[in-house]
Amino acid sequence: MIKSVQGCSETENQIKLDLDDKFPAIEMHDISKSFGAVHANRNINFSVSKGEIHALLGENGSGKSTLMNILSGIYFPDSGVIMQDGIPVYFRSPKESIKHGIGMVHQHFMLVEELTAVENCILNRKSVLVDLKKEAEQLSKFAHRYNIAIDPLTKVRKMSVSEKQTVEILKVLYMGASILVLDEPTAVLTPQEIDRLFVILRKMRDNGCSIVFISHKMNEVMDLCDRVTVLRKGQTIGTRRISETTQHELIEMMVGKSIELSIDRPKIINKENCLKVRNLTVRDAFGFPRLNDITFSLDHGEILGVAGLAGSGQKELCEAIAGLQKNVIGTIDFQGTSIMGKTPREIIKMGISMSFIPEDRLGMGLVSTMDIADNIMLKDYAFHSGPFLDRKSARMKAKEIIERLDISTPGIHHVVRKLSGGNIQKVILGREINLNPKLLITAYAVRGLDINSSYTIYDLINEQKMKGVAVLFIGEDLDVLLELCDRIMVLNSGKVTGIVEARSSGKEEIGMLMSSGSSFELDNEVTA
Amino acid sequence: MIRIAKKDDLSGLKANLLRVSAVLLGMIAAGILMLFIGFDPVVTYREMFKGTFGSSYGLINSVNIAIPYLIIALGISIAFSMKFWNIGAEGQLVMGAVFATYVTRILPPETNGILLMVLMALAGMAGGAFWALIPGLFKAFSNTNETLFTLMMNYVAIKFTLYLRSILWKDPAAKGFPKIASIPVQSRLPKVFGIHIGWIIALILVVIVFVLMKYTKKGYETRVVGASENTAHYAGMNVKKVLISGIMLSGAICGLAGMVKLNGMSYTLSEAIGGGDGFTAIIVAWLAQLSAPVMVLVSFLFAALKQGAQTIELTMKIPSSVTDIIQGMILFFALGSEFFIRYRFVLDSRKSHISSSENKGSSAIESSGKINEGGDHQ
Amino acid sequence: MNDNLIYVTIALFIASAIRISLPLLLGALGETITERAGNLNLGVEGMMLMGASAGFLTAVRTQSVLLALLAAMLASGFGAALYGMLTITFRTNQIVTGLALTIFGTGFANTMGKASVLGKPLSSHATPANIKSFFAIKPLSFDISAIEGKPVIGPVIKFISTAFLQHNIYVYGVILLAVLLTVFLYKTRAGLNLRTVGENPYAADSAGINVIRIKYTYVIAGGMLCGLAGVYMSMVNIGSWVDNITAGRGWIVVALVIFVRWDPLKAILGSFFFGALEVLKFYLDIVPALKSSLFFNMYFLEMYPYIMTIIVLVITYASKKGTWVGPASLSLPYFREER
Amino acid sequence: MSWKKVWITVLALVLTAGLLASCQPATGEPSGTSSQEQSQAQSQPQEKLKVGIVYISPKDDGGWSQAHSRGFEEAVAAIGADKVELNEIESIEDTDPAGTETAIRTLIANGSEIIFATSWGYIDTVEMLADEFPDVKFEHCSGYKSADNFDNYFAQIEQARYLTGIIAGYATKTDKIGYVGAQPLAEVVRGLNAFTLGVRSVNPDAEVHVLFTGSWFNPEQEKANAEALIQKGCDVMSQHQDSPSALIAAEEAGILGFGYDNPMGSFAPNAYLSAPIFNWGKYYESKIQAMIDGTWSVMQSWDGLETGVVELDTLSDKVPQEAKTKIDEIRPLLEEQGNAYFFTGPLKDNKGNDVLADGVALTKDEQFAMDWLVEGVVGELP
Repeated sequence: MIKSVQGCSETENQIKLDLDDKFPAIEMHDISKSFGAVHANRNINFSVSKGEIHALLGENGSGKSTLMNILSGIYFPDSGVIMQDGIPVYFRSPKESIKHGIGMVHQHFMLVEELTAVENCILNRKSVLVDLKKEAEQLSKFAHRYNIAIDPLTKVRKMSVSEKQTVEILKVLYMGASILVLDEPTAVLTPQEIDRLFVILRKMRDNGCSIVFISHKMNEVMDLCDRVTVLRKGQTIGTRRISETTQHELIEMMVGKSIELSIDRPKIINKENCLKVRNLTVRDAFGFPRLNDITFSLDHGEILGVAGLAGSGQKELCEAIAGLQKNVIGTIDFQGTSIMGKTPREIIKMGISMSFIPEDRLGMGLVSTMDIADNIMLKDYAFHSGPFLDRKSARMKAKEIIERLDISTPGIHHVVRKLSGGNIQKVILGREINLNPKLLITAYAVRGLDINSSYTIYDLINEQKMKGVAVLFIGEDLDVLLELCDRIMVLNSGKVTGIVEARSSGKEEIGMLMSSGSSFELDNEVTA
Repeated sequence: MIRIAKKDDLSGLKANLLRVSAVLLGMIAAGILMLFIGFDPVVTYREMFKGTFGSSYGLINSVNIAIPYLIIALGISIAFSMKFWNIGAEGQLVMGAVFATYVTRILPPETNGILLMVLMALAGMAGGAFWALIPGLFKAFSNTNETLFTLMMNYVAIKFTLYLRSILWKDPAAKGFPKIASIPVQSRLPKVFGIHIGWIIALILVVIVFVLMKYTKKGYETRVVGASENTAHYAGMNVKKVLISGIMLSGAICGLAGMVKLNGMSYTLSEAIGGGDGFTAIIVAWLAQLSAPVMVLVSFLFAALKQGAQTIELTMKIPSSVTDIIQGMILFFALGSEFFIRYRFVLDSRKSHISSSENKGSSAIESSGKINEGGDHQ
Repeated sequence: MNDNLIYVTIALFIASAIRISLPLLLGALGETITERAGNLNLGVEGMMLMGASAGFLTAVRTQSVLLALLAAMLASGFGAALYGMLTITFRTNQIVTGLALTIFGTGFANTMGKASVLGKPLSSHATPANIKSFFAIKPLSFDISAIEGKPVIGPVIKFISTAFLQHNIYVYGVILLAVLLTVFLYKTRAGLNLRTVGENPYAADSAGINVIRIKYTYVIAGGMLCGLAGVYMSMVNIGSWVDNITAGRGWIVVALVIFVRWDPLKAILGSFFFGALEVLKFYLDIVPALKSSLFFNMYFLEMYPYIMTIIVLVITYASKKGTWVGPASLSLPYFREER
Repeated sequence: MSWKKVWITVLALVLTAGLLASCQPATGEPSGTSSQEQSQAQSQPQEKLKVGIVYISPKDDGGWSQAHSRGFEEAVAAIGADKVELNEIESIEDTDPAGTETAIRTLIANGSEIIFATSWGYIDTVEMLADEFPDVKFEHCSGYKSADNFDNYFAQIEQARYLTGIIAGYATKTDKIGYVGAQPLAEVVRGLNAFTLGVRSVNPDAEVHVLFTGSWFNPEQEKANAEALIQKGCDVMSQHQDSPSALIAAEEAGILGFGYDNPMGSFAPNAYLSAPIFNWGKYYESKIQAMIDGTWSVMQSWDGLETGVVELDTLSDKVPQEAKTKIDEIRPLLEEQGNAYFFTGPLKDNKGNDVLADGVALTKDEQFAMDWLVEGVVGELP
């Protein structure tokens, strides 16, 4: 079974594509993997042919990365079989995976910053000595075949993000990969850089490589790929040929079929302005704009939904309002006063409450090693007088929240880490609501929750709305957004592509706004 | 082939039993090593036990040794709970003693004893806090590696004290012997039950640190910062401020240990005043999982080992270095046991592989045979 | 004081700094490769002691240089292997494990030092004569009496000869080792792999490098070099066995590795510099102004290695973002599935 | 397998092992002298006098502590191992009062009735504990304090040093003699001055170059100091340290050297001349016997060559003949006059000041407070 896998570049004869998958390069059958209580993959089936670009489409957290980490030998599946050329193979380490010609370009680059590009590319070679100059020449020559131009003797640390990615791709190719997995490669690139990347990828396909292209950007998938497999919540939804599917169908597969929700949507007449955001721009550590000149306003008693594919700037928006972002330009007025430059604590004290459920549900907003009661007081512990913690009221609040949100836990002193995901989220949201905020920002509040729990949370949010609280609701599920919110703001790559009235809009319209490459104004009111 | 996999954490009781078993296993392993060297481990352990618990002197001595361990471990635990790896306790202790000595040098020798003690304690805490603040500031503002920084600070403090003893503060009355004049007699810590009141100070500190970490805002912030800086930011904490004040507090307690050693046992400052307690205490704090009450137990255990070491040196002519071997072995096992609380070894999961794929069509079943044949290729 | 004496004194000063710094250099080389693999081993003192005692005992018993060096490497390698097993496989905290190794190593060495060899306690033996004479061979020493008297060239040759050519083969061997390690680190595949593991074990792993094996290899090899440093102290620099013979040298080694920023080539100069600070006090006679200065008293001189290390540390971290601050994965455990 | 099973198994194993081990008779270990002593101690449980001893360095350090240890062994041999038991704790830094106190308390806890503290720096701790334990007798070596149950003792090692000075004076060719000193305090200064006077009595041109290590026992520093002195041109090496390192340095450099405390010929067969040595056996025997007899008293003993507590080691064949002759001539005078033979005026210090008028001898107190270097010493007190 040991066979030398040739780098795709060396394949002389281009293999004619067969989209019916008669020549699968890799098949993954019934792959399951869980991390503690989180089921990242549940019986996933997936296969990729020789000489195709196969998109793996799905929202963040749908299990794409986990699946590909299994393929590249980083994770070991709990169950399932991987077959190469019809023979089951085992990857206990990336080393074995590479030997089988599988190379992965990770979202967080697997590059050694302190080394030069060429050093990064020759890590798995066998020779005793390293002649960098010679190696660099060879690498340049190799890169030339894919029209890649890099300076092999530059340290990776000094490169731009796109250059780093190029090195990462080159590294994997140079190591002899014929099956290439790219984990959201375009997330960090500018449109021009994306175009250049696509040229390279197509060239690779033409040379006979198989490429798995992980993304959640519809237009890219339509543009580049031959086939697409959609994942949702750790399960395979289906595989389509690009030529035989539509963007519509794919979006539906990604976000789920429409379901009858019937969420109450009371309308509040008394419209007093709560939040005004003008020309807000947020840049990341590399100077890349994550939020680009966005403007909107939010009234008391209103729910403003924020729609958009993951990573479109939702997190930055939340953090900018909560005072957690650096490099913020623009103005944010809360009830008429600017909150720019205020400390997070001052902002909390003013009545702005923010909760953000990250993918792992534990990274932010909770201290996983502490119990529920201790987590409940995270935001307001400082507002009681005296040096001591007010555990008594925290305990009471905890009990109240557990009861109200129906959190299943042995007690208020249960360590948060040991709760299930849904219950963890309820703790966070319960805490935020308990602060009696005037502005409630909640992101992905129902991420991973079952229907019943989700409804509890919708009811809670509506309850807040009725009390006159302004709610900024960042969600994934378009149906929910359409039924719950008063208005919906659509973000796309850090820009507002539209703000629509939820009552008079449809999924298609929002879906288009979410995935379109360029932003366009709608006739609907765009509040400034 | 063996893999390592995470498992659900053991319950508190099971985890503690595992830890206790690890200590016992460490003793057995050290015993086997002793057999090789040519000492009877059973007799050795028995004599060590007798040396510590066999007489009130032995007990008193053990408590004397345990006092600085406990106080320093308490101080370290505060820094460690913020993931600030303060291994500079030895230096902070020495600087505490230096500052405390300085008080006796500027005040008239007949100053009231209690006043002296209070001032010396305050000075000691200031000294320790100052010595911890230096790496603390650099950690907070330029993220300088505190492990290496605090380690170096130890030796700066020790060499500086050596200089004080040999030249600047050399006592002219000591007939040329380079020593610093002893602290005034009235500033010696009084004794209760035959042990200087350092033990009371230590126990009060246990309560204070326990309450501080568990029931005050300060301690809460410290723990949150240690668990996740992101979350701390999110909750509106000033992470730098929390970090720096926590580090200073940690140093202050270590500095107080210096004052207690000075006023309780040494009565004169020398560079040997730390005597390595600052390093032992790191291990004490770590093994106690940073829990203040558990530290009482662990520090006494370590003190008992040390006291036992001197006893076997006397009665059995066994070099006291043998206890270092025992201590090291126990540490190795205790440290290793934490792994088994969080992880488990898994034999290659081929079996589960096959069984789970049995009901998924014939191809998987057919392939299972091949897996066994070809699974080992590398 | 006449000029002639001054330059001879300076030459002698250099020579003795080189001699005393040798164990520092050896230890630093060992700790460098250990830390380059991402493992901060604070057990250097313990490992040096283990090597010092086991090696000296073997030297006395077998009268063989080779066996003594081998024994030293085995003993300290054993200590390093224990540390490696705990930190690499069991993922214990590297700092605490290193301290534990220091305790264990000290106990191991001092207990072994109580052993009775050839009817006498180990401490009443001096290094056997044949081993001593082996280390007395000065391979680069040559007779300069013919040119010594000549103007200009004579004193220069004398200076070079006195300062640099009067050392034993081991000294040159270790300096050569430092050079070779530099070549190894920067010019060979294995060195590249080592640096990769220390910087980013995940990247190394994904490139097919066996991270665990590399970590074990260099932790143990590093420990062995520390053992060689220890046995050099007992067998050559001191020439007898006493408890705690390394007297804190292990901690200076830890400082030195940071001071030279994990570079074997710089370690040659760095260790010489630290050694020079240590012997400087004997040579201050020629500059009376310094001798009476507060900052050149022996206690301050002993303090400087640590202060300078701190300064290097501070400058490195304070300089602009992207400056290399040592192996990026230093003191972090590695677990493939835990990210 | 569940964890419950694992730990129950482990625990059971541990308990069984512990039980089995504790049933086993304690005398089972045949290896090593230590366990033989152990079993001997157990087979004869009758009352023995327990003598507690604290050493600054390992008792087999080849120097100071070994000299004491040798003395105690001789005393035990003379009195009988059935009457005396030695309780020894070694490697207690005398700059660490807390460690010293713990050690001495352990000795007392273990039943020691008399404590010998064999280093200068223990002085304050011993004074304090003597006050706290009036029933325990304390003997402190090389200090000056005393009380009802607290004696100090030392020996006039300077006399032997003076004789080694004579040897050095004859043996040197460069007229530069090295001297590695420990702490710059009276005990060391006294020895250095006596040595220098010995040198200058036969070789008025010779200089004694001194370097202090600042500690009693630091082999590496000692050797480094010696090497520095050798590089300065010294061709004879003397020392006041607790280890043979300076002598080893002399051996390696191919020059001559002296030991101290103990016969040290084995460390340097080619360099060794002789050594001023202590024979504490007689003194320890008398004091321990006095304890058994109940006649212990404070004596502040300070004897010299005449009692043999201080001795010059057998002269090696490297010692020049004229030195041997001279020593035979001087020795009776030393035995008769003690330190006064050389510590009598006129004496100048090495800065050219007159410190002692003609014919005046230094008193014991003056000798115990000596803080000046005699003419001929190159170096200064830090």
